[in-house]
Amino acid sequence: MNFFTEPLNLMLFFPLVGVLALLLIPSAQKNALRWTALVASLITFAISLWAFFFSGQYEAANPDLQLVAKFDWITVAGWNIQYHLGVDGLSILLVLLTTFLTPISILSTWTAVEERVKDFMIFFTLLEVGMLGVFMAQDLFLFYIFWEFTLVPMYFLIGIWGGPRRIYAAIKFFLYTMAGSILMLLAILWLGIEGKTFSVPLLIEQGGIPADIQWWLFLAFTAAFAIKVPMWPLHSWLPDAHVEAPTAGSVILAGVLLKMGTYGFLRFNIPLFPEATVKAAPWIALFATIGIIYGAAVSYAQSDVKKLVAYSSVSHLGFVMLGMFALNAQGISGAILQMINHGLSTGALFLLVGMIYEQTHTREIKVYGGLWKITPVFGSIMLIVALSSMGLPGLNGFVGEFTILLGAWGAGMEGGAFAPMGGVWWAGLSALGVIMAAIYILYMFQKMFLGPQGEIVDEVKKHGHPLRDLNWREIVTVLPLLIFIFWIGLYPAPFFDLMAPSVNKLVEALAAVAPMAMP
Amino acid sequence: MVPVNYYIILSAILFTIGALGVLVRRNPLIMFMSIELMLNSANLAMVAFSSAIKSLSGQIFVFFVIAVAAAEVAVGLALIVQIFKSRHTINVDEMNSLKG
Amino acid sequence: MQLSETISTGFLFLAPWLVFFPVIGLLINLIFGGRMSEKAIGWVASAASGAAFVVSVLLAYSVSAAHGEVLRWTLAPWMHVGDLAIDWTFRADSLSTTMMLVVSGVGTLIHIYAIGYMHEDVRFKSDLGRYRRFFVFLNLFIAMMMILVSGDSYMMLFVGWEGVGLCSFLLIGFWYDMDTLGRPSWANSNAAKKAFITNRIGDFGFLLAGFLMFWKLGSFQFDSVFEAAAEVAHNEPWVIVAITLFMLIGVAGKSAQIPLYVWLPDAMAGPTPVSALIHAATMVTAGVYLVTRSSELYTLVPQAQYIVAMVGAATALFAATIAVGQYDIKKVLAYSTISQLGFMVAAVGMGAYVAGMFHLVTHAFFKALLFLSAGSVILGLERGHHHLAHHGGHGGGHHEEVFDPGDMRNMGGLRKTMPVTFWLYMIGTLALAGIFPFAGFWSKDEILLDASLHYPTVYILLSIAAFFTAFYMGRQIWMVFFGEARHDAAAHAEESKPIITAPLMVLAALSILGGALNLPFEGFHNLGHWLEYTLHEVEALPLNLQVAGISTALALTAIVVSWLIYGRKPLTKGQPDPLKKPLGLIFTGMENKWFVDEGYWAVFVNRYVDISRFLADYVDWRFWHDFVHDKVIAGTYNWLSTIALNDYADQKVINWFFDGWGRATQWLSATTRKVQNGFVRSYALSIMLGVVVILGYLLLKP
Amino acid sequence: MPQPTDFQTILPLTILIVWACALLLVDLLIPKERKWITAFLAAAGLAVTLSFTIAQLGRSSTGFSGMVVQDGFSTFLNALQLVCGLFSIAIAYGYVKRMGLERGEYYTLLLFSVTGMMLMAQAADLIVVFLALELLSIPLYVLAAFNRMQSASDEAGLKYFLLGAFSTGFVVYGIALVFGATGTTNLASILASTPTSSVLLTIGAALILVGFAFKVAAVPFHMWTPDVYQGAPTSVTGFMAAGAKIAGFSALLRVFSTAFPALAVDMTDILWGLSALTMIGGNLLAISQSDIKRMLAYSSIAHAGYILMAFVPYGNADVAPVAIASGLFYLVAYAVSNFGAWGIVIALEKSEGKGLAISDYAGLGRKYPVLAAAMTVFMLSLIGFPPTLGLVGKFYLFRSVMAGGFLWLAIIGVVTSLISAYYYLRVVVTMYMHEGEPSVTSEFWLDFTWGLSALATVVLSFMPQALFVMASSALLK
Repeated sequence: MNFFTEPLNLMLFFPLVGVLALLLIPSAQKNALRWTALVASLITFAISLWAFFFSGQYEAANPDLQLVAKFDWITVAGWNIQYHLGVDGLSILLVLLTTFLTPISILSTWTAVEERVKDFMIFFTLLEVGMLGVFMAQDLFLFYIFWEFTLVPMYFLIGIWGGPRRIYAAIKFFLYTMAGSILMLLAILWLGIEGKTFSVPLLIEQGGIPADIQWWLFLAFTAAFAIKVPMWPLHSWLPDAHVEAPTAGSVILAGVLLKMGTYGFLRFNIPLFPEATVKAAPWIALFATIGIIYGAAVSYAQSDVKKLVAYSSVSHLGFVMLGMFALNAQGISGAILQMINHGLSTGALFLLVGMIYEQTHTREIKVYGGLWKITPVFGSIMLIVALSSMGLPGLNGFVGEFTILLGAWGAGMEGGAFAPMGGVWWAGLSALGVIMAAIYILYMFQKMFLGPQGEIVDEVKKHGHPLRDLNWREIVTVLPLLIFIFWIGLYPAPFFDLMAPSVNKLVEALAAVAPMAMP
Repeated sequence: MVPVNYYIILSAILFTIGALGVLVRRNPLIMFMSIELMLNSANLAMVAFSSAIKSLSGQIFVFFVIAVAAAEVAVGLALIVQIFKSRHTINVDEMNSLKG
Repeated sequence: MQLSETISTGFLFLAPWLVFFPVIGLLINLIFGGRMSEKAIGWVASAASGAAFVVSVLLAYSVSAAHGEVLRWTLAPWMHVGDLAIDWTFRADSLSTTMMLVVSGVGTLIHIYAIGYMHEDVRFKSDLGRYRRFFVFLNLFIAMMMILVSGDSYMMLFVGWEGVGLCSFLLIGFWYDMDTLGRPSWANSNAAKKAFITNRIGDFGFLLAGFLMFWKLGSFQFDSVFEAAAEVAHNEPWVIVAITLFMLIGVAGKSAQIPLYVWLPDAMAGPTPVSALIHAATMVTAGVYLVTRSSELYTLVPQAQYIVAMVGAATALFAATIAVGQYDIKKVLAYSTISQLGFMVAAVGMGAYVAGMFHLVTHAFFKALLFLSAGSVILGLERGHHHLAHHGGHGGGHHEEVFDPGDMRNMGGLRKTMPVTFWLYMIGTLALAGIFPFAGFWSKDEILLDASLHYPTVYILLSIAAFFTAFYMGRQIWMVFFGEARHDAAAHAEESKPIITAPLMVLAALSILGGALNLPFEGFHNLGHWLEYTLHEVEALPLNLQVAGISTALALTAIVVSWLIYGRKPLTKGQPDPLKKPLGLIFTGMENKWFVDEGYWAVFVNRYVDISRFLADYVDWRFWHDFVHDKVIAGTYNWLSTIALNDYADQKVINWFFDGWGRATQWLSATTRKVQNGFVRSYALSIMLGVVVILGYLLLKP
Repeated sequence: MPQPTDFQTILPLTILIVWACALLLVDLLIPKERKWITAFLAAAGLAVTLSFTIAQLGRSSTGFSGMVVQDGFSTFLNALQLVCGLFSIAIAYGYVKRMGLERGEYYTLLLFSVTGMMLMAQAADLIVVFLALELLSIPLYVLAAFNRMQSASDEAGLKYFLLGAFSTGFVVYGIALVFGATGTTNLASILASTPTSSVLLTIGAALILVGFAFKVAAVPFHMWTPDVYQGAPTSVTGFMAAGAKIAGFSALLRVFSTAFPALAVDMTDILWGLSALTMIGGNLLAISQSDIKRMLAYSSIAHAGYILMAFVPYGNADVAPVAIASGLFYLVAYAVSNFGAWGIVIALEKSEGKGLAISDYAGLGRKYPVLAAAMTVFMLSLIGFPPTLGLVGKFYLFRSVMAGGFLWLAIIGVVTSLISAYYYLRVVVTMYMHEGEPSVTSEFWLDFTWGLSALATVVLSFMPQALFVMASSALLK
């Protein structure tokens, strides 16, 4: 089969067409550059929709990898590296999230990025390739390439278009993430040497890694993924990266890049090292729970709104980790859904914060106040997004968090994954995060949108740019996110249906290897 | 017949002297002479071994070394002369303009 | 038979419209409201709520036509993951339709009232956008409340449960940029936040109950849960106890019971119709509804029931004492609400579900009446104040005193200026105080009767609470309507318009006649029979003259005492409360809500703030971010590179070696000069050292 | 007597050396202002030699009584050396003119040095190894000091010369000891012989190792590198950094795998230590450099450490072929990125040693986006980051090291890679995230070199298969 007629290849490499087009456009034509990037990402989104829903090639009921694009790549000297892409229920939503969030992020840069638009768009489009590759790659080597590659454009996005401490943040982001991935590299090499292949499905099929070695490999992979997630206490890069990153960067960082970590656990750690997974589950739960509570508590004490949202990510992703390592259908499904939810809600939060920042150039919460009156549309959208983030039933956040906590509670019962240590306490304590989320989110909303008018209102008026409400472009930017926030909240069935076969397969496989895992 | 070991010990001592000479002298000429001493100690060992095991290749090697050392001298002296011309000193301790 | 069944199922399809109508109403207002007139906005919202009421009536009819059979209508699946299956299923049975009727009925009346009430808001505070926002929220509330009462599973109930919490937040914080007196402040939004967060604490309990329920009872659907519960209660009774007690946390949050009641008084920051609808008549009774709905679980575990009853009774008494010491007309009613909710919770805790529900319904009538009347009073005072500002001597209004139209110390003598409101308020008061034959008498009596039979402690607590109830209501009547005006505004107060008083009259009628729903006489247990469809075991008690007599006597005594204190010699301007002196510290306690808020603040809130600041500033930032990462990790890194920069490792160390070694080997040197650093030579030394180390390793290697 | 087949074995070599000698004479006829002709002639010599070298692909022979061999290994490395030579001429072409160094000897010396490097890969006798070592080194001493106007260049030349000769002394003495122990200098015979004294043999081998370690700049024999790299004309540095290093490794490989596999027990430890020390030292010392040439010098030290990793399992018959192939692969990856990076250094360098501070790169990303992008690619490749050849190379390298059971070495390798990211990124940071007004010299051949290198670095990372096959088939038989 032809390389470029594979749907996944088409999807993965189409942004590169955009890059080529961008290279040909002179830097001065900013709008042309923006439109090109936007159109390229929209076409990529369209391709992803086509490939999964309209091409007839993807069967939602099939738990295995689909749309597989597999070519020999490096086959000398016992290498057996393949170019191997595939999507299944574990990754389909994340692929869609990526293609969905990219155009939105590009749209958000329309007026925010005026400097070096060409470079920005090129890096952004390249970033999309990297992210898609991470979610599609089924060969460890290929995965590693994409995994590391995503760092590069992101590094530039933070470092060039970021805030005052952008260089510090960019380097910290780069080194921190790389520190984790080098350990994963060693583990990948070990698997490649011992398994004689880098193909993930083959390695899973082969199995038979001794339990003690599984443990080390598990830890090595965990190092990479836990930093990316980031799991407490490895989150220190996140606030820096988020605060300094430009809006679009924050959106993609929170929306997709962090998910690469959680996805990594799901795709590699759990199926490749089932015994180690079962052994580690309560420990992961411990860290996840601490992360949930710690993130929420720290979030509350922030004076910088972006930092607040950044720490809230620590908390939210703690939920994802907790659910995933509950190792039951509810937990894992909830975790996947929560990845999407976090992408939508936190992505939207960063978008909105960016929109106001564009006008006020400050992220200090205390200078705001009473904005709802001045910018009612903005306030209302922010409210919905905030509520989604704190898990109000009927909005998307709740569906994810609820299934996660339900799964985690189940895992805490006799015979569950958390039973050896902690039991239902993890779910119980994590549920406190629900209260704490309300505390920091409401604090943020109150201090910015309620109460008496903040000083910033007069401040910006003095400079001749009185605060305005969202314009149409901005509304169009967040509206798709809002639609999904409601859709997932009210009718998540299509989303659960997409992931269910693969999740069930994973859970069954776990149950077969480690009977402990199933309650 | 002097045992081969004696030659080897002598050559080792010469080699050491040569090496230490490089370390303690500051005049590149003398340093270079020390290096020559090192090479020649090797030659001595080579010849000694060669005669001990009755193999000519060792002695051939010595010729190569002598020839190459001569070439080295040519290049080395040229360099030293050039430096002396531009700096009026050849003290290697004063050659520290290159450092990080 | 055939026909009626057809009709009943024919109406069932309307169940989702309970939610859809209000949602449509809010969407219309949200999208087109900007171009609609003020009146139109109000009427659209009221019509939406009214339509929901019509649907409720039709559903109630369907249920009765189906002889109490539970009717379900599944709209769509919601969460289906593994064994978990939750649908958007609406449930119509006698219990839920009762709640629907109350919610949409009272709700519609309050919508209509709000058309008039919020008009005043627009007039005085001139912000038209707010008017629209108000009705959007109000409709949203109705929708959420309908989800709460019509859900067929605990999780759908929970959607409404949290949804109404949200609406409560939005409406308490309706005037988010001011305090209750209209000054720019964070106060109102703080109150809103407090309500939401406190409710969330309760929801936390609800969630835990849910998790346990699912994993032990296998479902969230009411009937499946109840079915599974019996066996589990037999094998592992602690499970049911835990579920019910976790649920109690939720109940305490939503229905403002000890220890989570603290948000409700603050919730009075919202507009008065909100206080009436959400914080008196409907939302706060959700907890009572939940316990009633879970009656089959509670019945299984008497220990839990006892705890619920005690919490309710304690709350009833505790809140009643606080109400005595309040000056704000709405605050008194707020504490009264908490107290009455305590009655209801105590009732359902004792297993007297019908009594609880009965009181819930009548309370909705008379408390809504009271609140709305109080709103009318406040409006009257505001109008009077406004009148003064225009005609009075406050030249230019530079130094305008802050006037609190809700403070009873500013009132007095309103009987004359606001006669309609006065009479309506009287009816409400008598109903609340439990005076025969008002609605409150019958419902409260039923609770007391139940308590007297099984739970003497609860009975005593509730009786004392009932005494206090009558007392503080009497105090309020005397302070507000009798005596002389203690403020010019009260003297110039104006009666409200019919759009405000008309709904009040409907409520007043209901407050008078509401008792007829469930009279304690054979053949008149209408509500009891109606609910029996759902609750199965309903004890229909006859009137017990002894209990009724005692409670009536207590109430009358209380009113008389209040007259002695407040009515006989009316308060004058600036005079402290007459109880202050004789009661001393006790009154200070009551006045200051027994310092519970302060206690909570000191023990929980401030500690949480401290902890999170500590974690954020010290642990996460200074220690983890700055110290560990920037200092230790990055610092070590830079330190190493500084070494390199100064070439310690690359040159100095070697030179240092060289010096020492040079001295030791000076005898080798022909010269006696001090061996100096020489870079080339130090490089050579490095090579030499390398050789020595390698050879040494090879030779000495074991 | 030498047979025609003997010359066939060293045919490319012969052509090149004859060409070089001829060029020395021809150059006298070329007027001073038209020295570019010499450059083209030199390049043509290399190209012709390259074509003959490629023609040798797939063949193998020995010549001069086993003194020299020609096999897949030597062909691979010779081709690589010749390409490096071509690149060196390309980057020097405009540079020497600009710096006033345009003299014919430059190219001739370069050709001689390349000849030495090629001989290094073909040497099958310690005598030839020594000869080759000197043949490549002596022209380099001169080239390093080629800029007579600048004292730094003189100094670099002298330092290189003194230390090079010093280390040669060790090699020669080592050869003597090996000869003493085995009675032969032929690599294959050494393996076959029964040494009279294993201590002598071991020490001899160790001393030879020191000599090569000096050439490849392994810690602690690296200290000349920064000074010489910094002082020498940049075009020479680029050549040295790639060619001399490759030559050192090719001899090391040849000598140790052919002659001393029996010593693997001892040597593995030493190689392990050298490799680890070099990776750590090179990377740590590079961190604080503010001069791009010095930084790249330390980076080349660090890379010597990585390549040395491939030698550690040389005694393990199962792993050695793969390990060595990975080493060769990495040499290619390193050479390509290296030339690109030095090319860009040249593009920014001004006369009198200006334009060499890393801070001079500020604003490059904005003003010269393509150049900056290429530099970024080289930096990423040197870190070992996708999408570059450096990643594939490191992946291969670490894999073979782990397959050899040296997990800790691999860990040191990845950790030092992480450390290295910091200083390579600093260049990127400076280019893209600092404001500045850099000025760049644009010359066709220079741009061609870095452009081609950048392209190769990226494209080959996606299609490394051919290179893999070549590296694997270049194994020593």
